[in-house]
Amino acid sequence: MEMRKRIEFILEKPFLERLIALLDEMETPGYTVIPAKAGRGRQDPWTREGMVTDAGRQIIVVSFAEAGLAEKIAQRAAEKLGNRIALISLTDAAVYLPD
Amino acid sequence: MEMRKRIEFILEKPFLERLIALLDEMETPGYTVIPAKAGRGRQDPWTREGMVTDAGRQIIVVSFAEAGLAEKIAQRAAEKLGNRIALISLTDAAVYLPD
Amino acid sequence: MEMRKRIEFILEKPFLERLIALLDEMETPGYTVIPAKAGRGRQDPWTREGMVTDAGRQIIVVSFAEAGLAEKIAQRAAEKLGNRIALISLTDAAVYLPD
Amino acid sequence: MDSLLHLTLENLLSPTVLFFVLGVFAALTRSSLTIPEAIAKALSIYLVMAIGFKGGYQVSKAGIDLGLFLSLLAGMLLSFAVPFLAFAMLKVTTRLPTVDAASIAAHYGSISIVTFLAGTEVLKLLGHEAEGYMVAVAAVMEVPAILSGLWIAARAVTDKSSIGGMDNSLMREVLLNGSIVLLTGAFLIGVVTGEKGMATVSAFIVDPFKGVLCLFLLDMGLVAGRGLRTSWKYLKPGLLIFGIYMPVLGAGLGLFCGWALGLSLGGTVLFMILGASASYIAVPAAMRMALPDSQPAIPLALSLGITFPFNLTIGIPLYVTVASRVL
Amino acid sequence: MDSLLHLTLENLLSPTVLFFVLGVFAALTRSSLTIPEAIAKALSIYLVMAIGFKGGYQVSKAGIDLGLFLSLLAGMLLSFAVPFLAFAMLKVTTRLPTVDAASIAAHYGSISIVTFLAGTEVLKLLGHEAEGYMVAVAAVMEVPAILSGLWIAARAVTDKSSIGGMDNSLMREVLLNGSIVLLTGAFLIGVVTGEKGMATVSAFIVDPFKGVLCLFLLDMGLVAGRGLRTSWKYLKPGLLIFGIYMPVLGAGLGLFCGWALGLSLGGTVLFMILGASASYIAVPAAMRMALPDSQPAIPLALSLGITFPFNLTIGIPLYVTVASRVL
Amino acid sequence: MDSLLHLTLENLLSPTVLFFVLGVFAALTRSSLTIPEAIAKALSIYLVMAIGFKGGYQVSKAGIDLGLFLSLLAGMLLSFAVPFLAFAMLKVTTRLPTVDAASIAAHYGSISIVTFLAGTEVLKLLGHEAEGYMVAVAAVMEVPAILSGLWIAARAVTDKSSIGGMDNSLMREVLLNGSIVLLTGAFLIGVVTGEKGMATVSAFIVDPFKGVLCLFLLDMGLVAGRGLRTSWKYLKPGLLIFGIYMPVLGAGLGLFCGWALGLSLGGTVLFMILGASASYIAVPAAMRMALPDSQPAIPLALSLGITFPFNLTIGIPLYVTVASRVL
Ligand SMILES: Nc1ncnc2c1ncn2[C@@H]1O[C@H](COP(=O)(O)O)[C@@H](O)[C@H]1O
Ligand SMILES: Nc1ncnc2c1ncn2[C@@H]1O[C@H](COP(=O)(O)O)[C@@H](O)[C@H]1O
Ligand SMILES: Nc1ncnc2c1ncn2[C@@H]1O[C@H](COP(=O)(O)O)[C@@H](O)[C@H]1O
Ligand code: NA
Ligand code: NA
Ligand code: NA
Repeated sequence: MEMRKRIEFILEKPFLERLIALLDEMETPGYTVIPAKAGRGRQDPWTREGMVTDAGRQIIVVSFAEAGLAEKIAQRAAEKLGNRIALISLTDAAVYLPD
Repeated sequence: MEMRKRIEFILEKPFLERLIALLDEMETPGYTVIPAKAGRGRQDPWTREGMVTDAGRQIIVVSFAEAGLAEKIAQRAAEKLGNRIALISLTDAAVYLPD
Repeated sequence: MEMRKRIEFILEKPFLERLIALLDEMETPGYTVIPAKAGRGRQDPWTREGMVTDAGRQIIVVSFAEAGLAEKIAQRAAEKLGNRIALISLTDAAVYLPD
Repeated sequence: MDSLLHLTLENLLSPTVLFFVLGVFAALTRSSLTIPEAIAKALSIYLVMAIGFKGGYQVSKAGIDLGLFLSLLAGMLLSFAVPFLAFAMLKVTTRLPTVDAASIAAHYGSISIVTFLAGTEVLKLLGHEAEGYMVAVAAVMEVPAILSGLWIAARAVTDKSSIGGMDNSLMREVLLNGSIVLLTGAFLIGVVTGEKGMATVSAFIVDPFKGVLCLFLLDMGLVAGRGLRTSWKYLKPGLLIFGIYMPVLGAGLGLFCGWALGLSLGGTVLFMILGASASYIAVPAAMRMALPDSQPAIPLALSLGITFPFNLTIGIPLYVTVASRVL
Repeated sequence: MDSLLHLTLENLLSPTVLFFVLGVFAALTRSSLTIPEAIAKALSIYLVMAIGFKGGYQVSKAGIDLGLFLSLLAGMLLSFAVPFLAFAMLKVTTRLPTVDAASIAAHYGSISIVTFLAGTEVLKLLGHEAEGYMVAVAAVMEVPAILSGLWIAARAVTDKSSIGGMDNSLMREVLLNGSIVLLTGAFLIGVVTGEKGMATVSAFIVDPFKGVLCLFLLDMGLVAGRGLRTSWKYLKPGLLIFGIYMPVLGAGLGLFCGWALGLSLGGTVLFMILGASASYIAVPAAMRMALPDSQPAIPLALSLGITFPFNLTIGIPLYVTVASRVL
Repeated sequence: MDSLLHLTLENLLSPTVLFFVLGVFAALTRSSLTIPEAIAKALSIYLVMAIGFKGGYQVSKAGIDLGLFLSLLAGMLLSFAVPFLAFAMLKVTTRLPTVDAASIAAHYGSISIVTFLAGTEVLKLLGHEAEGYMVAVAAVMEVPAILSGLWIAARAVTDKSSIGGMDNSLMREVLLNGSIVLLTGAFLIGVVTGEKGMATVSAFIVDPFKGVLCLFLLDMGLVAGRGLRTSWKYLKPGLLIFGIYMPVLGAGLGLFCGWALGLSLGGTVLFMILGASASYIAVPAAMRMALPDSQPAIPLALSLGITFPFNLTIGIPLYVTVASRVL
């Protein structure tokens, strides 16, 4: 059991590839992409029902990483994705590492 | 980077609209709806496979808000949705606010 | 409002039934299964797009439980599922228990 | 009696019923066979769209007459009335909490569109086409039942806090429920576009219809079997039997409606099926909101796990046989 | 004028348009009717695959000629040119930020494949089949518009930081966009397999086509209605009118192309529709990446909520009528 | 040789193969073209249901005879035997860990229903219909291969902790696997309902079948291409060649079965295809549970990325040609 940070990105789907490229580049140990169905922020509510285009939808990316790396990732992502595109959060988590 | 609360609702789908109305009414800065596929609580296990009706399924709503507001929201939601309908949790999270 | 642990499993889908059996056996108060769409770890990236087989995909299981039980569950699951199959994490969460 | 047996056997050996049985078998043996949720929803959208359009098309050919309006009225009344009967039976024969009895009653006042579809197919095989507007009758039989159920609950339940009541979102859920809007909309489009419209879409909504129904019934079998597995414990004998005699009672009332309205044999049978079947799609969600203290698993297991298979296998042939005798 | 009225009325009462209207109605009344995302995507994949294959099949029969290449060229030019016109109109008639105007301009230079499909069906009903290669023209009209939009933004926007620019993933998104690859691929497969291939798949891609289109238009109606509800506030009068006159201008340019190339009436009308329609699938995602400071809701509401219904209901009959007069 | 070439070319230019190629192309160029997971599952459910039902229908016409039982037995034996051969080849020609070799062996003992479908279509085009019960043979060829694979692993792997073993959920996964239950169930329904049943559902499961197969092969191409992109590094030359000669060896064993059983040309070719093809749907999940220390990516990349395309493009015509010579 070790302490890690759980980074959670709620970000616009069209930017997913860019975020993943960033995560790969920073040698994040891993990430998992989770779907989102609907939401609201400062802008209008959105929902995926019946939608074909990827624009205007959010997707969630979760990544567990060591505190130092996690903060660097969050920082870089916030800079690179800039305004309006991602909500980035860090939570403390104890991880039972597989093997 | 600022400290926020991550509120997570696991609630019955038919009540989603009511929860969203509550969140809107309390001027929550935002929320995101995440699908759930199966589960179990005190009642029977459920799964979405092949289901058409919305009854008997859960859905997840995540919202990041300031601690004070978050607690008020959780309180109000627990009162309004009452028993058996929602599991509400609060976690500390550091948020990198997009501008 | 009570303090709980939020256990989050990111595990290979084929082992979901085994994990659920374990959770049931240990009398976990409940769990919720959340889909995942894509990811990367030490092994190759995966994605669900167009896939039919369950092999090579991850799924997420979230369970809120008291600290003591939660740690026991995490421990047992880590032992039983062994290497390469699950990423198990524990986070502190305040839960507003329904009734 | 002989023809009933014959008809029942024939029905039991139709692909539709057998695919349902396959689904139940797969669920009970805990096979990994499942149909994705999005597909189940798409199948039900397809079926509702197709049956609505076909009904409208038939009305466009037959013309709109008084029978249509009288049937709509009768359907609404039936849907209002059945919950009272169901509630009374449940209070007398079971020890269910009042709020659960009211919820079940609402389910039985409403209808199952898939049972209706299966009935249509059986009738078509037998050469008894029904009035096209029976589809519209099906569409109006959801809301009154829910209102009855709520009214019963409001009167009979003492702890008023357990009644969520009729707020805006519930009202919308009930009145503008997806399947009602689609059924009614497709019906009207069928009426308006008539022969021409049918020529446009028949290769999509007529030809593959029965095959799609088989696939959907496979899914319904999976869901019903799974429901039975987890909810069997709630189905005490009194409730179980209710799941079988209640559709027969409902069919009886439907028979009366069909007879009184002078409907064709096909139309009467469909009226019986509407009376006999119980909702497991729209009403469960609505009752969950309206009566949050009721246990949603019970009506679902009962209507989908007992009444639906009963109607599908034995009920429909029974109603056809009875109606042929009476009319 | 009389025939235009007649044609418009006929079109308004076709199942395709009526299902679209049903969708809009359901969305505006906040009905719970929805079509799952996976199904919407599957329907669009089906339609793109079918229209691509059919176009290729027609080319395999007619043979490849110079007209094909000239039409491709003309389509690209049109797609390059329209954004400049659109941008100019927007800058003159609205107070939109430059980056939003550039984004909208790119949307209008590109095309809506569903409008194209609806046009094909209307033409088929009227007995005016178009050149099969018009499908290929549709496929080449997405990329140039995006490039134009970016070029306009790069020149006109002063704060360069708001331009995401053309990185690898965006370039791929634009050039190897799923619907372009599928449309082109299916077209080529249609060309290569010809008569034999068509015999293999026609029961899947030809017969049920119109019915599937109805279902997809129901969904588009739902999405458009929902978009209008949430985004109505952005649609200031100047923008709203743009959503109606811009397709007419685009159709005019398309008419010129069709006439100059000596296309058939059907081909000319399709060229007009390509000019008139605006993208709401591929371009929004690309522009979101390229111009992250633009508001994605505005072009979507405009192209799907105003221009698409306009083209579907009034535009197509209008273009047919005008083209018949001119050619 | 000439006819083989001709047949191969014809096959390569069929819509099914070309849509597969389109999928591979789209995946390798990293196009955004994808088919939603729910749709991919629905397509495979449709195909399995259709092929099962059609096989049953053919048996209902031909009658059940000894050939059916002997073929089932032969299929099981083949499925038991192939993993031993495959394992031996892998141990001799590659340096794969034993547990991975055992897992791959199980995949090759099992079958690919999509390859089977593609074979059926080719045979139909050539006018060689096969025995309907070959579908049932396909259904029994999954389980024995998994058992063989486990048995091999249990004997050959020294570190026993890496063998998950056969617990209840795995046993169920293997025996009551969704596609086996559906294939067998639909087969039995086809047998029972015969001509009448076929009349009911043929517009759904027969007419659009090939078109749906094209769409599914497009998806398989996407998945195979993506798998090749990420897993190419595991496919060392020895393994790569295994992916091509192993199907040929399996086909040889299948040829022997078909010949010994006195099957028709079509039946023999299908037996060859069953021997030649490797699973990429049910077996991967089962082996993942049974042998958690094996790397799931390797057998998947091999069976879907190498053997499947080989069979689809060159293998099937080759098997047809060889069988025509031999029988
Ligand atoms: N405070 C929040 N909590 C959870 N999700 C949020 C929050 N703010 C924004 N989001 C999500 O991010 C999307 C875009 O937010 P915005 O850019 O503020 O409109 C919203 O539609 C939500 O899905
Ligand atoms: N302790 C828990 N942890 C995670 N999810 C839970 C928990 N308890 C309940 N749930 C979810 O909430 C649903 C309803 O719970 P219940 O009302 O207790 O039957 C369950 O089916 C789960 O999906
Ligand atoms: N650090 C991590 N954070 C989030 N998800 C992870 C992480 N590591 C692994 N995963 C998920 O678990 C899957 C298997 O990981 P692995 O076994 O390391 O290849 C990955 O594809 C991810 O979906
Ligand atoms: Na009823
Ligand atoms: Na355009
Ligand atoms: Na094999």
